[in-house]
Formats: sequence, structure tokens, C-alpha cells
Amino acid sequence: MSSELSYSRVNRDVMRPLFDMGMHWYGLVGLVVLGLAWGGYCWGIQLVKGLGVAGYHPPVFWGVYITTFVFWIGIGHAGTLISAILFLTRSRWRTGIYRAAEAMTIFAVMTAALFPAIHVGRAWQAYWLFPYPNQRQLWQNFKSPLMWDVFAVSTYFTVSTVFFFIGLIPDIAAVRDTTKGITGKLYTAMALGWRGTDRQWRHYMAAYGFFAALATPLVLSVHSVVSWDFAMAVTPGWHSTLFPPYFVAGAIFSGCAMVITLMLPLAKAFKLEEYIHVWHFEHLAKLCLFTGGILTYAYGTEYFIAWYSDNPYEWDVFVDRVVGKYWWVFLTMVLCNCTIPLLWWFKKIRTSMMGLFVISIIINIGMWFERFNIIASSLAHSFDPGAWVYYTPTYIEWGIMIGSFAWFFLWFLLFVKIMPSVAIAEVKETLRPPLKHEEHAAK
Amino acid sequence: MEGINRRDFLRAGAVASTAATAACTYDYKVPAEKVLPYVANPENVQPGLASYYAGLCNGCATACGLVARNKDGRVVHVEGNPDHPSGPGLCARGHFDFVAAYGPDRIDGPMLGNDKLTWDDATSKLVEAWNSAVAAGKGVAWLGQYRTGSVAALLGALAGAGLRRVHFEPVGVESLLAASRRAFGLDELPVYELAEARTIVSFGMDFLGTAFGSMAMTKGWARAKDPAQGKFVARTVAITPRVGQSESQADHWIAARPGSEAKVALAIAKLASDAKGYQGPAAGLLAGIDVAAAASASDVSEDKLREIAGWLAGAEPSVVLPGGNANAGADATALAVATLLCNEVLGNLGRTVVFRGSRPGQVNSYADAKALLDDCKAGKIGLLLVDGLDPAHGLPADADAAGALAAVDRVVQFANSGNDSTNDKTLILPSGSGLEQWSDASTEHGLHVLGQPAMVSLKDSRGLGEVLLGLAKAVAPAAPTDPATAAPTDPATAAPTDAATDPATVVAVPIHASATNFAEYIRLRWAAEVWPTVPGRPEAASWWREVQAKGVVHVPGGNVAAAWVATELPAAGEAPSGGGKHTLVVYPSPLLHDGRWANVPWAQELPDPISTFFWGTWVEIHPDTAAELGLGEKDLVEVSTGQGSIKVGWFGSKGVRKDVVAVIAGNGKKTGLYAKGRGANAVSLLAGATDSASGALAWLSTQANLKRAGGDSGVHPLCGNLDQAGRHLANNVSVKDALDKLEGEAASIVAVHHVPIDERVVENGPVDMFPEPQHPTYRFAINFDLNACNGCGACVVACALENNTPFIGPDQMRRGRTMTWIRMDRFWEGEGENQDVRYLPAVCQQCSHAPCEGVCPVLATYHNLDGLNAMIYNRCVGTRYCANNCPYAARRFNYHTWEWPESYHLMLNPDISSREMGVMEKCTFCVQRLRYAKDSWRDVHETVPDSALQKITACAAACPSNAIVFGNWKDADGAVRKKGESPRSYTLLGELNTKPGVRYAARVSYHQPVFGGHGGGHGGGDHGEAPAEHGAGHSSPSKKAGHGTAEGVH
Amino acid sequence: MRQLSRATVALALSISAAAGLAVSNGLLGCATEANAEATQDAELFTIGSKNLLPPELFDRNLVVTVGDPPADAIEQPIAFTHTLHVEQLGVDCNYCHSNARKGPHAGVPATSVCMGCHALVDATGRPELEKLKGYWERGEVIPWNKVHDLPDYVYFSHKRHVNGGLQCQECHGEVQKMTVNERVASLQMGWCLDCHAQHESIDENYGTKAELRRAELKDCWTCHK
Amino acid sequence: MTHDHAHGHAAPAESEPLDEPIKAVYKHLDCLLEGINGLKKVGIRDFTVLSPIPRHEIEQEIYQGEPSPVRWFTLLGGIFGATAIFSLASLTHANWPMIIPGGKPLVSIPPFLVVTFEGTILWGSLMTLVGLLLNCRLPAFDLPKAMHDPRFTNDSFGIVLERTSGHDEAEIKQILQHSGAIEVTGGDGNGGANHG
Repeated sequence: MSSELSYSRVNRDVMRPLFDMGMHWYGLVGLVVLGLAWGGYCWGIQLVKGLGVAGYHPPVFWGVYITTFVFWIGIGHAGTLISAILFLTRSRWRTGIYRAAEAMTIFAVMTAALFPAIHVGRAWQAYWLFPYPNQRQLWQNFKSPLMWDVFAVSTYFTVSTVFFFIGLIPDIAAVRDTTKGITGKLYTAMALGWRGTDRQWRHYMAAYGFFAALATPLVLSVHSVVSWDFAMAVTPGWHSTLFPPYFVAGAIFSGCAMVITLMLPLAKAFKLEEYIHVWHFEHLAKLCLFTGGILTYAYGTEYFIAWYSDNPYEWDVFVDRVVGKYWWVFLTMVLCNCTIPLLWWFKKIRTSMMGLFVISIIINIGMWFERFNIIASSLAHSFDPGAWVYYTPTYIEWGIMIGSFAWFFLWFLLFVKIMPSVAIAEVKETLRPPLKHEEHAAK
Repeated sequence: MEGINRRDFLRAGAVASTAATAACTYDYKVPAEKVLPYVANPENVQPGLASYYAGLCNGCATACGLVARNKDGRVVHVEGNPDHPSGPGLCARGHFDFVAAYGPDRIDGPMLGNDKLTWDDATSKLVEAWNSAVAAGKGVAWLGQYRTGSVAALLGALAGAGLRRVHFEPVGVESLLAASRRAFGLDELPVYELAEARTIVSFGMDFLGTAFGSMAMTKGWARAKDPAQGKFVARTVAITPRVGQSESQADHWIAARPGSEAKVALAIAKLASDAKGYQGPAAGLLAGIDVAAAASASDVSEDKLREIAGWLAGAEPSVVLPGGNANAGADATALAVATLLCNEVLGNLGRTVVFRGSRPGQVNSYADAKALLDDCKAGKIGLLLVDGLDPAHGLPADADAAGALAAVDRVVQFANSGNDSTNDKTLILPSGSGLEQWSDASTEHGLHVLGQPAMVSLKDSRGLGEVLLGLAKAVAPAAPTDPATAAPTDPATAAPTDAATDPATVVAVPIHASATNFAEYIRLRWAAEVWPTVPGRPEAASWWREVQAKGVVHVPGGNVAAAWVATELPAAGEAPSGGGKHTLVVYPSPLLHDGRWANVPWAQELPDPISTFFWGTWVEIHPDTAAELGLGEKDLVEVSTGQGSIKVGWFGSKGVRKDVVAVIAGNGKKTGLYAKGRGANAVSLLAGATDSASGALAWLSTQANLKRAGGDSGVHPLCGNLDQAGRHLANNVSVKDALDKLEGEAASIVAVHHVPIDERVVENGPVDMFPEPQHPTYRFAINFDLNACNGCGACVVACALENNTPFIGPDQMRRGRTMTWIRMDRFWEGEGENQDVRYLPAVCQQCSHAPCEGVCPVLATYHNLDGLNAMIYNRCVGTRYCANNCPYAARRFNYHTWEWPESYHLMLNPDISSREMGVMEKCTFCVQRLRYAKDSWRDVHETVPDSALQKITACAAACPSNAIVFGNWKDADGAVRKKGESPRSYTLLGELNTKPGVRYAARVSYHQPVFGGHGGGHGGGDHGEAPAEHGAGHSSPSKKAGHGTAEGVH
Repeated sequence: MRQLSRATVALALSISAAAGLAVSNGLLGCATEANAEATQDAELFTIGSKNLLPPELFDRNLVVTVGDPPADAIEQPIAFTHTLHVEQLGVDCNYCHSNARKGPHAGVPATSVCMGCHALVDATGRPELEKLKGYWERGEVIPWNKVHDLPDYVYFSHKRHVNGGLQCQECHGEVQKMTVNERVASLQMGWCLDCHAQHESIDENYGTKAELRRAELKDCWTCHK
Repeated sequence: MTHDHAHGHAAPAESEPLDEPIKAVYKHLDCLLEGINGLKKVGIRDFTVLSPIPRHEIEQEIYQGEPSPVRWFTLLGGIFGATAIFSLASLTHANWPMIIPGGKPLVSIPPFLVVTFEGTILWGSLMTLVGLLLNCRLPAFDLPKAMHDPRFTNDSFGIVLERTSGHDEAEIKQILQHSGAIEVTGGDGNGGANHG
């Protein structure tokens, strides 16, 4: 962080986009609304006509929707990782990026949370997944991994959102103090009367620490629980104890890549380079290299276990992934997740904007295909050879997926417009506080 | 009670039930529904309870008995009649006859062109046409399907008045009949009793499928293959150019060159007579047979011929089956005579080949039909009555049926909707469904089947018998029945009659003159002709009530002695010609038959047993041929003969010779709601040559050329993989093992594919983390005997109709979204003579440790106290996790709300919920029937006995070969327990230890092992001990069975 | 102001573009296999569509019902009174609803059952009886309004309950005192369950097997198939 | 720590709130700390420190490292969540005994641990939120106008006194001014504004 930065400059720089947003922003919002309309239209068709408009080919009963669900949940990991785990480990480089990363988490979880409703056959009965007292005296099956999922995702969403808003309160207060009129009233309401009193800061810091402490195991548990959706099934290719660490590593991998994808243009567009530095991205890239390494190792281990177990069903699935009809999915996955990110070992690439941006997108593509590879190819090549099929998605599924990206970006765009996308108070914390005796010394 | 008859009661009931199904939303404050009681209670009708009517299946000439279940005014299901000698069980095509009754395009009342007529108009037009034809000196002719019983008797009466009768079916029996006449001088068909046959050699007769009398043959074959029943296992040899459904069950497939079958049969007869030292009346015929020439003509080595003859002569009795004429060429009769000669030589007559007056009424040949059509074209026919045939679709182009019909002054069709032969001048008289009217049939000495109305007619139709009775009254008023015309064509009348001894049945005038309606006609005729033959002469009125209750009268013992009379053999026909590279084999569809069920969507959608294709026409070619042509998976193939060409999809079958192209018949219709535009008409490729000895159409007489035509054929297999990929799902055991280790005497002999497991598991059996759940009273279980299952699909259809599973159309089927709860897996192992087609009916296995149950988040599926894996539709949210987690892929998902098109919805079974979109469903072991049975037996405070359970599910009731047995595993003496403890028994994917309620009995075969070896004594038992119960001193066979690894696995 | 107009323009642009896209998507959909309606077989293989408006959307089960919902009395085509027939004349329930002991439906009696007595009762000047006679003479079905209705996925059997010793009044209320028949029970699932494994008749009827019967009675397949 | 009675530094009962609180604005952290110290030295403990960022120095000065009671909320929330969700799962499964999947005990610990864990986290977090809001008295829209200075969320620190705690207003202002406040305002008028 530049030593020239002062407290007031931080306020000014970070809040600038809130009041002076270029035409680009409106253009982007228009584009995103278009995508959302497309997705909504596709979902409308699906709701009215039934899931048959998607490409499901039994026994492939899960497809693009669950793939995209897991993808978004995975994206949602980086934010809380950065904000909570790095907070607890006092990694100071988190300050510049954690706010936007956290927002990304929440929006990613919000996007992911759409998918169970999109995925289930009777979306209008999806509320049955939540335990609530009813006259039928019916409850849920708490032994089902899907039920765990409901709990894990809703808990994750609730905790992340609370964490996010707690972190925002001092910054909203700062925004409040520079706005007037209706907007000012809104910020006043959201700031909950925050004035930065000693009492407020005292409990705030205590609570923030607890949130971080609670969110940390949650980060690890959410994707573990999601991975149990697969690992708890008997389906060959899924039934593996490797899944939780494998999924968590993959989630952090894709999440960090997504942070790079989002923050690079953000820093550029809002001239926040002084706060979101290249070395932030370098750190993220290194984190990606680390988790990507774990992931590559996990891919290898999967094959080793399948081979070593001598379970023919298992081994057949893994062979089929390479030589079967889904070879292209496997190839994309390996190229995007294991091979291309290795370029980041070169400092030149991992510090160049283009190198960071392109590879981070490639990683996101690869991670989507990883989930598709796990889901579709396992189901399409299960126990009974009479039921081996080839599932291909339809335009409805692609449309809804595009819609989900639009939904995510819409929230993100709104966020950068109305909330400070860099944590003002925390950035100030990293600055040396203004001290009178130092000023005298300087003079 | 005046003015209210039975019809109205049923109608009121129907209204009530429709109203009940119409409303589906439920608001607890506003009842939107009416409750409509009867005006007057009909006898024996309980609202909400089913009534059963014995009836007659009109699906084909075989005329099996059936039982129709009427619920609240509609027949909702049919099953085979267990009192009929071919029952229990009902083939798939029999079920289609029931579906056809609800066809949406059934016409409502008589039609002339596009005009609707009243019945009075229509019948007067009919009589008018008859009279004017006679007045004009033109002929009055009948062109129809085979008919027996009272309709045949009425036709006999009409024949006396000048009606020219031609009874012809495209898939007919004329060559077999001609062969019997020639060989034994008997004008009837041989009955093949396979139950005791040690060796079965078939030249292509579809004896498990579309052949006349296949239900009885299927049962006999299943019994002959069952090691437990006769302590032997029949060896089946198929000598055909193509492996069809029946041939797929053979132990040896001998791919003789098409057209050479007769020579092969004669060679076998010669070799067998040498082996047996035959000295009978046919000995003279054998001298001139040249075995070496036959071998070279047929591509079958002399050694192989000798081996086959050795099998036949070595294990008595045996049976040699002819080619059905759909599978024979210009020498169909020669082949049939040669097979009879084989049977004669082998001493099978009277043992496995029996004559007892079996024939489907009057049988005319294709030549006769063509002669009639030629006369039509020549303007010699003034009135043509067409019954049950669609000549424009089912006859080769050279018969020009459409042109011939157009040249007739008045064509009257007895059909429920227009077909390809209908033109503007055709008078269509809808004859309704067999379930709506009185009918009868008699295809054998002493076997009479009665059909009675099981529901009110859905449309304004009038039975064929009723119309003919009216016509006979009008045009043959007092003419006495002419015994010369009627007797030989009607086996019923051939039975000895001495009606005069009972004054009640003395008939002074012809029956048709005295009977006021067809029901009365039947009753009077039966009183005159059937009743006197019944031993003991029961009291007439109570006898008739009993006949109505049972639906069948069977007086066994009408066998006729047969002596060989032929002194010379029919000349061999011409070899297939036409100048193509491939011999064209057109075969009737196992489901659509000759095309008569093409308009039944369930028939179109049920996957073909061999290719698992659906909704269309395709060719079967050898994979090498496909490679030569450079065919891609989706490419169309153009098949061209001198008569034309069709472009269809293809299936690479290892079961056709490389020089053969096989095309499935039945589709390619121009009319019919569901038939129109589906596939292509294979018959149009035939040259129309005939077998000179019988006049039968030579199906195998044409050569064809193949060409890649690109495009997208749209045909798609339902089964994903051709073979089992080395997995042990459908298992075989060797005959030796099966005979050495019969039921209950030894450990499992099934070599089951194993995942290598812990040594401790090998020693102590599978380890359960949790005990198997308690089943206090019942543990419902089912046993599929793969040794008897031949993939016919009857169970699949029966299940679909009982459980309201919809048909979904070709687009959805291509995505594999079949809704049928039974998936008939077909696995094709090996190739050449040794190829081995295995069928595996995969249903929900009702596991005790079910993977699906634990994963449902809303408890929509769970295990109940009866051992069933329950599925509650109205709780299901549709996460589909259960389906992913089912290793058997047994669950079905409602991707859409499938609505039954108008009038099919009347067929819905009201005992089970219909499912909306987004809901999972699966086999429930017909829980509605189980609950009904439990409810009934609870009234007398008893558990349901095994006898009441064995055939309780729709699939078990439908299975023609008794391959499916249902029961309570807790009943130690029950059939299902006995079968489940047989050494052949195994559970599917037993290594997963899901403890299924479904067990399979491995097929017993003479095949060389394709993989994994035979189970021979090394105890490759399955893990699944379920449905074993804990406690109660039961020890499951698998516990003793250890977990030896089968050789060559993985 | 400048921002507002920009926002309006952007919004208008995006809405119109979305509409255009939706239309083109629809057209595209027609060409796609996924859109089953687009195929030639639209009318042959009927895919039902979901009505996404109430009542499906707002499931009544979302509400926790406390106590019984209000009873509602429904007018019938003939003002039949149970009070007269049951309480005053002493006709047994089973005389008219004879199917209750034999099958799933108790059944509304056929008109012929009514006429069994009413043929002997003078109808002149009694309008309700004249209506009954009218229906009978015309051979017309009396369109009674349903008071007790269950969803189509519920399979209820009167036989089991009546033969098990339950009194009609336990579910139907004091029918003998009703001039206009009304429903007193909610007939909701929770209401069924209140008895289903707890009713005292289970002990009476099943003795030592009562525990098993209780478990069986909570099997979902008892009522849903 | 104006309202923090827990510390026993409650203002004397006779201390009337000032009509206009005394407000000192600081640009520098060390000056602020000096100001706090100055007030503490004369025994004034009833004042509020405002800061744009949390500083340990400030907290240390005022609370001497006493931990925030929020942690008890977190603990209780976690215990409640674990108990509640485990009971929910167990009781609902026991209420309607269903065999799912075959043979598994009705109340089976391993699968229920997952939801129990999630419940612990969820309720721990929610109770931490409640603890935060209660302890911070949020929402706090009724704070005196003197604290509404936008500089306190930007680049300045502040000390606000709503009571004089029995001390002389001028004396307090003096202390604040001496510590290096750039601006000292407010008071009931007997001290007068003094801009620095």
C-alpha cells in the first residue's frame, strides 16, 4: 500500500465509483439484464412444460443444473476463504480484495441457491425441503446428503451475508456521511447509526473475530457436504472418500480464479490500482497454483484408486471418461485445470494483466467441465451396460446457465455501484495512523 | 325398473367414474365434484370394486382366452385366462388388442367415405349391394382374416347363398397346411408339443412370437428348458439366415444360406434315419437325398449336419419345427414337408408332433387372395367384404390391392377406423372390440372359447357376427346350413354331434334364422354343437352359466393318428432372385405383427427385442456389411429391389448372415393416428413370388442392394450397450451343472462377477453395517427365471397398462425416457454359431438395503414392513437423487405431465395415482393389487397365501412362459422361496449387497462360455442374501456359497 | 437527472432487447428437439403444462391448521334430511349406504333404493318427493353435490374402517341431526393421522398384533398408491 | 463507554447531561490517546471516543483488555444450535419411524452430526450477531448530534462528553485542547467555543 495514501484519500478513491459511474456500467447492466431475461424465459418454459425440455437422458438424471450449482458453490468459496481464513491468519494482503471477494461469495451462493429450485422436478414444492411444522406431520430425512446440502448452503449463505454486512457497516457509515437526500437516508438506515464509538468498535472487533472463526470451518464444510452429494452415492465414479478435500481444493482454485477475473477489470475501471495491487493477484495466482496442484494430484489419485481397488465398475467409468464419448470433456478439464495454469509458474505471466485474466477464465471453464465430467460421465456409464447413454444439454439448459451468470453479474454490478468495493476502514487500518510526533519529526 | 337396462347402469357408472377422475384440485372448503349414483343398482356391481369377465382374445387367429377386469364401467386390464390350455399369460400383442379398443381414431358409427350413416342405412346398403351384385351377375366375395366359431358358421351359411370366401393373412399358415395334406393327408396343422422335447430344431418358425399357437409352444419350450421339471434341458438349434426373437433363445445358430433350408432339413432327415435305422413308410423318400450337396448348397458343413442329426437322434423325443412362411422362400412347403419327414423319421409323431384338428378355420393362400383381387380388377366382383385385413398395406405391390378394391362396385370393410385400403366408396362398418361384444372361437378339437361383452361399447359399433347374422337373415333366409361348405372349414362342426337327443336343443331351422341376435346365435350353436360333446352332459342352463364364468370349454382327447402318405417330395422352389447382392429377409414385427398393431402407440414404443429400436422401420445387417458400406450410426440405408426402394435406419446385428439384409415389417402405413408416416413398408419390396406347392407368398425370394443414404435415420436403440461389457448381470449356467445340482441340493452354481473383496468377507459372507430390517408378516419377492424369459415384452406392456405408465413418442424415446417400469435389457454376447442373446427384465429390485431410500430428502421413498421399497408420488419433489443412486437404473422420472389422448384416458387404472411432471416413479410390485389382496384376506384374519400371490402382479400374470413368480419370501413353502433357493438363483449386482427382493434364475444353456466360464461347482455365489430373513432358522444358500472368483472375470 | 435518464434509456433498451430475444428464442425453440410441442407429434403425445397460478403455488399445507376448519353445509338438488330418515324413522345407515361394509366407497344410494320405500309414499303436494319421482321416472341420475371429497392420490376404504368398528359419526359427525348434510372433519392428512395409529379399535381388533398394526397404519402406502 | 455500567465507572447521579455535549476533534492518533489519558487522570471516565478505524490502543486505553461479552452469545448460540438441530432430527425421525434406508437406526449419529454441525455454526453466528447488536446498542440512531460529525468516518478521531461528571467544563476543554485537539466545541456555553 502506498505510503502516500491518507485516510481521506482512501475515502475519496473508494467512494468515487458510487457517485460517478460511467456509461459503461449502464451498458453492462443492459447486457446482463438481457442475459437474465433469456435465462428467465428458458426457466419459464421449463416450469410450464416440465424438465423434459432439458436434455436429460436417463439414467443421467443430473446434468447441467447440478454442474452449475456445484460450480457456483465452488466460486463462493474464495470470498469467505479470503475474508475469514486470511483474517484469522493475519494475512494483510486480504484487505484490498476481501470486500469484493466476499460480495462475490454471496452472489455466487445466491446464484447457486437458484439451482436446486431449477433442478427439482416440482419447483413449486421445493419448500418441502425445509423443515417447518405442518398439519401433515411430515418432516425431512436428515440422513439424506441433499438435506445436509440444504442446511449447509443455507447456513453458508446466512453466515456469509451476515459477515458481509457486519464488515460493511463502518463503510456504509462513511458513505452515509458523504451523501444527502433519499440516497443519504437509505445509507443512514443501512448504517444502523454507526458512528465508530469506542463501544461499537470494541464489540465489533470481537464479533468480527468470531464470525471469521465460525466461517472458517464452514468454508471447508460446505463443499465437503456438496461433495457428499456424490460421495455418499453408490454410483461408480462418485463413491469415493477423496471427494471432500478434492472438492474443497477445487472450489478454492476456481474461486480464486474468479476473484482474479472480477477484480482485474474492477481495479482498472475504478482506478483502484493503488488498493488492488498486482501483488494481490500474484498471491491469488500462487494460491491457484497450490490448489491446482492439489487438484491435479486428486485427479491422479482418483485413477490410482480406481485401478488399485480393482473394482471393474469404477475402473470402467474412469477409462470411459478418457476414451468414451465424453473424452472432450475430460480433455478440456485436464487442459484447463492442470496444464495451462502451470504457466503461472512464470513470474512474467503471473504479473501480467493479460496472463492473469485469460488463465483465470480458462480455469473457470475448466472447473465447470470438471463438475460436468464427474456428474454426466459417471451417470452415463454406471452399473448396467444396458443403460449406458450419452447426455447432451439442450438450449434450455445453456440458456438457464447463461441466465445464472447474468444474475450473478447483475448483483455484482449493483454492488459496485452502491457499496464501496474496497473495505475502507480496513484499508485505513493497514495505513500508518497519523501521528503528531512523526509529522514534527518530518518537518 | 322399466326402461332401465344394463347398458344404462354401466353408463351411469361410467359417468360417475369420469367425473371422479376429472377434477384434480382439492380445496377443503369447496367441493367441486358431483357424486352420481346409479339410477338402479345393477346386479353384482360394487362401486370401486372390479368385476371380471372371461373373454376371448381377438389379437390373432390363435384365439387365446382372457379375463377382462372391469372397474367402474371400463375394462382397465386384461390377463390370460388360466382355464384356457394356453393360459395363464397373455402375449404383448394380446394386450394391444385391449388397447386398440380405446383407440382415439375409432369411428363412431358406420361411414361411407366421409359421411356418417345410421346402422339401419348401412345394413340396408349392405343387403342392397349384395342383391344388386347378384342381380348384375357379379360375384359377392369375402376377403378376411382367419375366422372360426360362429362367425365362420355364419359365413358358411352365406357361402351357401353364393359368398366366395377367401381367408388369408399375410403371416399365414397355408404352406404348413399344404405340407400336412401332402405328408399325412390331413387338412390341419401339426401341434408341436415342446414340453417333452429334448432337442428342438427350428427352421425359422417364430414359435415364441408371432406363430400360430405360440402361447402353448412358449409354455412347452419353457418347460422343456426347466431342469427341475423334466430332469432334462432341451437343446435348441435354429437354422435360419437371421436371428429373431425365437432364434435368440437357441443354443446354436446355424446360418444356412437362405433358400437352402429344405435341403438341409432333408439332409438331416437322411442322417437321422441312418442313425435311427428308420424303416417306416417314408423310407423310400430318403434314398435320393444327397447330404454332401445339401452341405455345399447351404454353407453348413457335413459334420455340423451330422452333429445336428446326432443331437436329434440321440435325445428322444425331439422336434423339428418348420419355417413360418414369413421365413421361408419359394420352397416353404418343401421345407415344411421336409421337417415333417424329420419328425416322422425321428419318431416324434404322436409324441411331440400331434394332430388334433388344429387350424384357424378356413385357410386360403396368397394365390387365392391374388386371384380374388385379379377378379376384382376385372370387374367380376360386385360386393367385396373385407374383414380385419389391410390388403393395400400387407400385400406386395404386384397384387395391386388398392387398384383391385377401386374396381369393385361396393367394398365393405369391417374395421374400427379407415386404413390404407379404404377409399371414398368404402362402406366402413365398425365392428368394435372383442371386449364389447359376444364372440367365440374354436381352433382345435374340443377347445371352444367364448367371448362376452365386458363393457359397454365405447363408440357406436356393431359386432361382425351381428352384422353377418342380419345379412344371413336377409340373403339366406331359409337356406339350410350346407354341411359341405361349413363342415370342413369349421372344426367346431367337425366334432361329433348328436344334438337331437336333447329336446331343448333340437334345431328345426338353421340357427341364423331362429336366433334374434348374435348372442343367442352363439348360445344356440353352442347348445347344438358344443354341449353334446361335453362329457357327462351337464344340465344345459347351469352349463351355460359355467361356460360364461370360465370362458372356455376344453374337452381333451381329440388327437388324430397320422400316417405318412407322401410318395414324393415337393420340388424345391427357386432360389431368391432379383440380382441384388443381398438376400432380402422381411420378417413380421414381433410387436406390430403384420402391421395390425401399428396404430397402437404402446406397440410402436415397446422396444424390439433384438435391436431395442422403436417407432419405425429399420434393417438388420451384419456389422461387417455396415462397415463395408461406411455407415455412420445415424445414417439411413437405402434398400432397393426390383419393386422399389426404402430408406431406413439400420441395426448392426451379429445375428444375420453377411449376405442377408433383414427388414422389419409392420410399419409404413398411410393411415392411422399413430401409424401414419412411421417407417417404411417392407412388404412393398417383395417381388410377390409364390411357393408353387401351396400358393403361399414367398417372403424370402427377393434380392436387394444396399446403399448408404446419409441423413438422420432417427432410429435409436433403447439399450445402451450391445453386450454386458464383461459384467455378470444376465447369467448362464451350463446344462451339466444345472442337472447335477437341482433345486435345494447344492450351493449356488452361478458365477457372479465379483469385486475383489476382503478375505474375511469371502469366509464369512458379506458384512452388514446394519441388520436387515424386520419384515414381520410378508417379505414380498419376485423371481425371474431367465431360462424361461425370451424377451417378448408381454410383462412390459401389461405393467404399463396396469400402472398407467404412458407412451411418450419417438422424440422422447430417443432420449431414453421410456416410462415403462420394466426395462428389458438385451445383452448380445459372442458371435457366430455360439452367439448368445440374453434378456434381463430389470425392475425395481425392492432392496432391503436400498441405496435410493437414504438419499431422498423428503422421505418420499422408504422401506415398508412388507419388504417393499415404497414410492409416494405426492410427496416427491423431484430431486432425482434416488434415481442416480439406483444401481439398477430402475427408476423413471416424469419429465412432462403425460396426458392420455382422448379415449385412451378411459383405460386408466383408477386404483393407482396418475403422476404429474416432476415426480419419480418405479415398479411397486403392483402395490394396489397387493393391498387389495391383503385387505380381502384381512377380512378373514389371515395372511395372503402363496397360491393367491404367485400371479398377482401384472407382469407375472402376463408372462406367457411362466418365467415370473411372485410371492412371500417368509412363506418357507412358497414358490418364490423355492425358486429363490435354487442353485441357479442369484441377485442382480449381488456384490453391492443391496438385499433385493427380486431374484433371477440363471439361464441354462449349451452355449460355449462366452466369458467368465460356467459356474461349475466353484461356488461363485452371490452376495445378496436378501430376501433372507434374520432369525427363524433360515439359512440362505449364499451363506454356504462363499465368494469364489470366477475365472476370466474382469 | 442525467443519471436518471441514462438509467431509463438502459432499462428500456434492455427490456425491448429481452423481449426480442424471447421471441427469437421461441422461434429457435420451435426448431429444437427439446421443444416437444414443435414436433409433428404435438397432438399425439400430449405434454400437459403446469398451471403456475394458485392453488398449486400456494399449497394449503403451508398453513398449520389449528382445530377443524369451519364446516360447510351444501345445498343438494333434493332437500334430503338425515334427521327425518335416521333420527325419526330409524333407518340404519347401512340400509342406504350398504356398500360401506363391502367396498371402498360407501356410496350414495341408487334412486331405486329410495324408490323402494317412496313408491309407497304419497308424493302429492310434497315438492321434494315429486322431484325424486321426477328423476326416477325420467331415468335421470340425481346430481348430488359431494360433501366429503379426498384428493385423487388418496385411497380410502370405507370397508376397513366400518368393519373395524368405527362409528360413522366419528368422521361424519352427527349426521342423524343434520337437515343439510355438512362436513365436520377437515379430512386433511393430519386429521387422519390423529387416529391412524392411535384409535382404540386397533387394540380391540388386533390384540397381541396391535403394535404391528400400528406400524402398518403409518405406512404411507396405506392411503397413497 | 458512556453507557457501560458494567465497568462500575458510572457517572455520579447528580451529573446532569450537558445540553450540548463537548466534542473534541483530533487529526492524530497520539493526540487522541493523550486526550483520553488526560481525562482519565482527572477521573473522567464518562466520555465517548470516535474513530474511523478500530485501534487497539484506544480499546486498551479505555477497557484495559477486558474481553467483550459477545463471546458468551456465540457460545450459547452454538450450544443451542447444536442441541436444537440434533433434537429436531432425532425427534422428527422418532416421531414417524420409517425404515430409511434399510436397517439404519432411527437416530443415527453420523448423518445427524452433519446437520448438527451446520446448526452450531448457524446459531453461533446468529447469536453473535444478536450479541453484537445488543452490546453495541445497534441500531443507534439516537446518538447525540455531536457524534454525527462526518470527519469521524473519514480521517478524524474524536472525544465526546455528554456529562461533565462533576468536573468543570472549562477544565475538560482545557485538557482536550492541550492534548492536541484541532477543535473543541460544545458545552453548555460556560466554556465557549475554541477552535484550534
